[in-house]
Amino acid sequence: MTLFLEQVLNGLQFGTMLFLMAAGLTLVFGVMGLINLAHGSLYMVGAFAAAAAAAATGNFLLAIVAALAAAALAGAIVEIVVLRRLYRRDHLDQVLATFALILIFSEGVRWIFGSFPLYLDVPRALAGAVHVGPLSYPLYRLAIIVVGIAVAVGLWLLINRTRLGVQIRAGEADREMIAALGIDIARLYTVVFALGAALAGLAGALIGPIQSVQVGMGEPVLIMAFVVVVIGGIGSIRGALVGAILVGVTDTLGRFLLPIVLGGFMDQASAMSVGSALASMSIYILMAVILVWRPTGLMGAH
Amino acid sequence: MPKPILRINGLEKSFGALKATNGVTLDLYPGEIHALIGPNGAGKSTLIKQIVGEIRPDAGSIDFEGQPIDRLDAADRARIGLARTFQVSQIAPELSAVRNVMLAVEAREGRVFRFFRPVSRDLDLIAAAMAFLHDAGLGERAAIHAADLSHGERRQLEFAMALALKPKVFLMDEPMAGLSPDGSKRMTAFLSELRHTAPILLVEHDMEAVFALADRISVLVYGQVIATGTVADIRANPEVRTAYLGDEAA
Amino acid sequence: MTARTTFAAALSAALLASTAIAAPVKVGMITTLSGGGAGLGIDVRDGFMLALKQAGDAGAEVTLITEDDQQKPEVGVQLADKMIQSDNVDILTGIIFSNIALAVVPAAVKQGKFYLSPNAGPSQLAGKGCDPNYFNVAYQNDNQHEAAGEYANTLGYKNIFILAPNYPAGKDSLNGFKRFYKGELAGELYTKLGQTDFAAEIAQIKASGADSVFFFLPGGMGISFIKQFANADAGLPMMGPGFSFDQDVLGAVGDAALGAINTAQWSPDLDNEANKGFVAAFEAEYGRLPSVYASQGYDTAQLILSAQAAADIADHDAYHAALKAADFPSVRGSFKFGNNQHPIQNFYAREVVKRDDGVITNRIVGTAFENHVDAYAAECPMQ
Amino acid sequence: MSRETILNVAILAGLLAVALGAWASGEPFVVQLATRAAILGMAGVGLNLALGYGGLVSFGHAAFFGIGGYAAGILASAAQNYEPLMTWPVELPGTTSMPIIWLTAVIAAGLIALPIGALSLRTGGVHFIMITLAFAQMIYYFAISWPAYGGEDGLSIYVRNSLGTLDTMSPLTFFLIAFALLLLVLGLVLVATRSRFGLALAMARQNPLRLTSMGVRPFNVRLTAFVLSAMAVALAGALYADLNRFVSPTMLSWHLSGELIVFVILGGVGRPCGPLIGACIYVLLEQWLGGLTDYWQFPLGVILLLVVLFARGGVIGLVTGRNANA
Repeated sequence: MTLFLEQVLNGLQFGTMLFLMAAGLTLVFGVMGLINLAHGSLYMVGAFAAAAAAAATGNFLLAIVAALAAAALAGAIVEIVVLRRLYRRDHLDQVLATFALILIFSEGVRWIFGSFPLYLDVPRALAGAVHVGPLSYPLYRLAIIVVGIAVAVGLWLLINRTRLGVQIRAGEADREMIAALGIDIARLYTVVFALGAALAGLAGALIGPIQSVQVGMGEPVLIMAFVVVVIGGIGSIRGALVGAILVGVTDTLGRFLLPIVLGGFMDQASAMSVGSALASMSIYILMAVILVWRPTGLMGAH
Repeated sequence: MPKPILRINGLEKSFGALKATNGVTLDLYPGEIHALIGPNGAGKSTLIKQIVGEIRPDAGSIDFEGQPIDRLDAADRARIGLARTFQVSQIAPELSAVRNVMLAVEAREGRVFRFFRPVSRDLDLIAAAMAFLHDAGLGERAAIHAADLSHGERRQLEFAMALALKPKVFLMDEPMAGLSPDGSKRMTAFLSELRHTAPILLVEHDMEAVFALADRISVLVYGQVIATGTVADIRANPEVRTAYLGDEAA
Repeated sequence: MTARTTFAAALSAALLASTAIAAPVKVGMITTLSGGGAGLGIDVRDGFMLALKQAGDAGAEVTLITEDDQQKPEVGVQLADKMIQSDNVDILTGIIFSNIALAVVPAAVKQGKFYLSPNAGPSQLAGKGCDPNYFNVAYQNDNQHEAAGEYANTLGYKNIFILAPNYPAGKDSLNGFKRFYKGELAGELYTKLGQTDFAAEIAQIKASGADSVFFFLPGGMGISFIKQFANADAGLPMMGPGFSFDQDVLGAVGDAALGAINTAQWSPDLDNEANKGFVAAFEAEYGRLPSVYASQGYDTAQLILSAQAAADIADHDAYHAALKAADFPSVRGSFKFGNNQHPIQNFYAREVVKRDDGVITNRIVGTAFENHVDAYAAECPMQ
Repeated sequence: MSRETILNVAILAGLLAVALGAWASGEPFVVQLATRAAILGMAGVGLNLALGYGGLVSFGHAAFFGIGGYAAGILASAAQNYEPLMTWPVELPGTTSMPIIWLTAVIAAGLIALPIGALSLRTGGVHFIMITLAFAQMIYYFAISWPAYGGEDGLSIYVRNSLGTLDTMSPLTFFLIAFALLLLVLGLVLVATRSRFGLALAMARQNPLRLTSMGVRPFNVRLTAFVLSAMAVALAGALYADLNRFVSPTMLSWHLSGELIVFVILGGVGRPCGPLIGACIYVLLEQWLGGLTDYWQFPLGVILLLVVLFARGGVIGLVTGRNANA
């Protein structure tokens, strides 16, 4: 039971991390209708910036700030130089352009930082585990959950309580309307894209200390984030949150439970092998099931 | 009187708090033009969309040739003979005019999933499409890309496609919209003849055309039919005058 | 004066003679130089180049063509075709990953080219699929895992938890470990390949009552696991094959790996002359400690150089004999080929330690196997 | 003849000439490159049916490429190892006969494309892109973790499969086989897009509302195009497996889906020969840039970016000066 509880926590933590990725993706799509494959590259940029800053200063907070700044800056530059020209194009051009950006980012980062994974460790203050009764849980992972929730709340406040939020909502509802409201669309788009990029960079910086900071690290996460966005409904931040938690918990519990369940009616070795094969497909199966039920996702517009 | 070919019973549709269609009952008889008029936002387009099956009503039923068609989707309804023309012409801009119409002929024949024979060598198909283009007055422009047609010509192309479907009923959403006075006049003459091919349920803002064409008129206000009758009935109806015509007549 | 001239003449004649034997050899290196696995390929290449450079004139007799396989098997096959058909190479080498080796090697050796593996050693090529033209200069894939299993007995582990990714090399790894390990298994897990979050697995390890954990997780997966495991306060000793704790990994995980035991056929502190020279030269040349991959690349080049000194590539059989003799000063100390042309060598247990200058590296703490022969050699029909 | 037709004939003739010339001058590797361009071009032509003509931006066509490859790999390895393919309900032997392998690849891909397409086509636009990607990933992970057919190690076909009495191991013969199939696929795609179905597909892309109002469900038309396109890509995949004599999950990876899209856009969307030109250019760029620097994907990315931004309509658009889908 303790183990199960711990696995649920693990699922939540994985989910909050996916949320940080998916929120930026879905925000950018909701406001400017852009599909951004290079979102995973911004995650990588965040992690590398954090690792470089941590190595230089030894301060984890500074590393986070560096990650936010680097990813937001990279995002803003990409938006101004490239993506701005693509909003009116069809999705096909966007797919190709952002695919090209992945190549540029990956090789560019490798050029600058070399081919070996970088060092980035959990800050001393957050190292180790907390113990509650029989349950012990890594403090750093708890911190990620807290940050994830804080970001979710912050985004909610931003969208519902600020002027920028009004503009974002207007942009989602009706592109012409924001022009009519006298809003500088070009600036709004740059800001929104940089915000999405910063969220991805934050995810990268937070995950860097417990995973490998290396080229290509963003791609598996990007595809997971796509699944989250599709499940939650494209353009919906609330959907991204629900989808992320759902995917996080499904993936974690699938890895944990499937071999055990299958072990009930087949021998251990094949239960292990079939179970892990199924577990690696579990979130895609979840997605397919949800799409049969609701083609536009859980919170998608109809 | 003969039986109605299309009958709408107590149709209701709400969008949130807005009742776009509020218990509408209408019918259409063979050989007639039944005009549907009403101020902007009265729910005319919503009603048309429910008849063709693009959106589902919350309540009520639609009968076509005496059979309920509520369970049929938009494509099925088109196939049994409900042809629709759009307020904004719906065409394939990258195809030539005649190709647009050829597709309509194919669709009516139910022979869309043929993969091998190039349509450019399908002389019967081309001839059939050309005939409808001529009927719609666009024969000269058959080879032009639809994107390069003028607004009026697109409207003609739209009609050629509708004719090619050989429907039993036409549902027309503002066919006069955006036409020049001259164009409207020709469209009026065209529609007047067309009613003998198949009856028309006509949504239109151009009152001159409506009064010239309609056998019957229904007035839709806030999702409700407040009056149905001949041109004379409607002109004389005090409720209609205050609710709708009054403003324009004044 | 005459005496000296005669001596010089004799010397140059001898040199000329030796160059006459060693007709230039063309070596095609297909290795991973881009993407996530690039670090390993770069180390193999750098080790190889270092050996050529140190050999001076003899090194210049080896023409090296290097190409990037992008870690994609089909690209590897295309490059091999190009090198064989267009560049007319005599020897192929360089491949890091077993799946690429399996795609490239069988066709290449059938076309009469030598393939010298500086890393990958899939079981298929060690057993029934062995070939006279195929030499493995590194190890058979199972070896490091077998050594870990054996050394787990030495360490007195009784209830170990083992995990690896769900792909063929992962299964070979755990099977290799179990072949020599005598204690109980607290659990056995296969993860998704490429997975980077192991929270669920670590929770299971902690709950299993294991006294230790053995894992084989290549590349970024291993880095993630080590960091997360250290951070979970599990308090269990970690073990793994050498590649899970090698120099490329240690730089990225830092203190999290300290104390972990791992097994490999080589270590930077291995005490022999060749190795001391190699480690010092590598650090001087590239400014970083060599990894086990670099040592393998270095030995591969040395093997070619030794064959060059003894035979002409035009004489295939003689060259084969020269390669098989493996007459070179390996950085591993003792080195010879078995009947299946895979190394018979020692495997050491290494511990991850922090040097006084703060660099984290491995130190030998014991020997797991002496002159170890791989498990598939008996299936190979060659003598 | 229009400039585009001249260009199409020129590229096909050019590819053939390069292969024959290289063979005559003893450059078998160049023949191999030409074969690779022909096969990847064929996959691009197949994808173009869905993507260019149908407007369905599938980011998961690598799945079908891989399924074609695995059909070849599984059938061939079963035959080469004298093991039956399956024993239940009937015992089926493997085969090394190319035509049977091609047929199997095409049918298998069609059967798998049907449910994937049916589910994905319930949505459109960005949803469609992401969902096709996710389905392809699902198949990718299945291939990696399912041990029966080599998993991540892939499957080797030690000798190319056979076609009658031809020596398929000869690079030129194999090129000619691939080239002939490329012509066949190109021809079929060309015919299909000019048929009655092609008209309906064009309307489904340009104006689905109108198509519905004609009584034809755009869903059916799109699904047909999706499945046909998957089948063409699978045929290319089966040939690719034979070219490399090897199949692995990388044939199913999302990078490959991206590359297939690159071929289509690079050459020109909705142009019959566009993807072939795109594939040829891509193969050349890869060779050329790969020789210049380890970081060759960086300039490749920059070139692709410039094409998207400034060369709308791809290379054919540049040459002929107009954009097919403007």
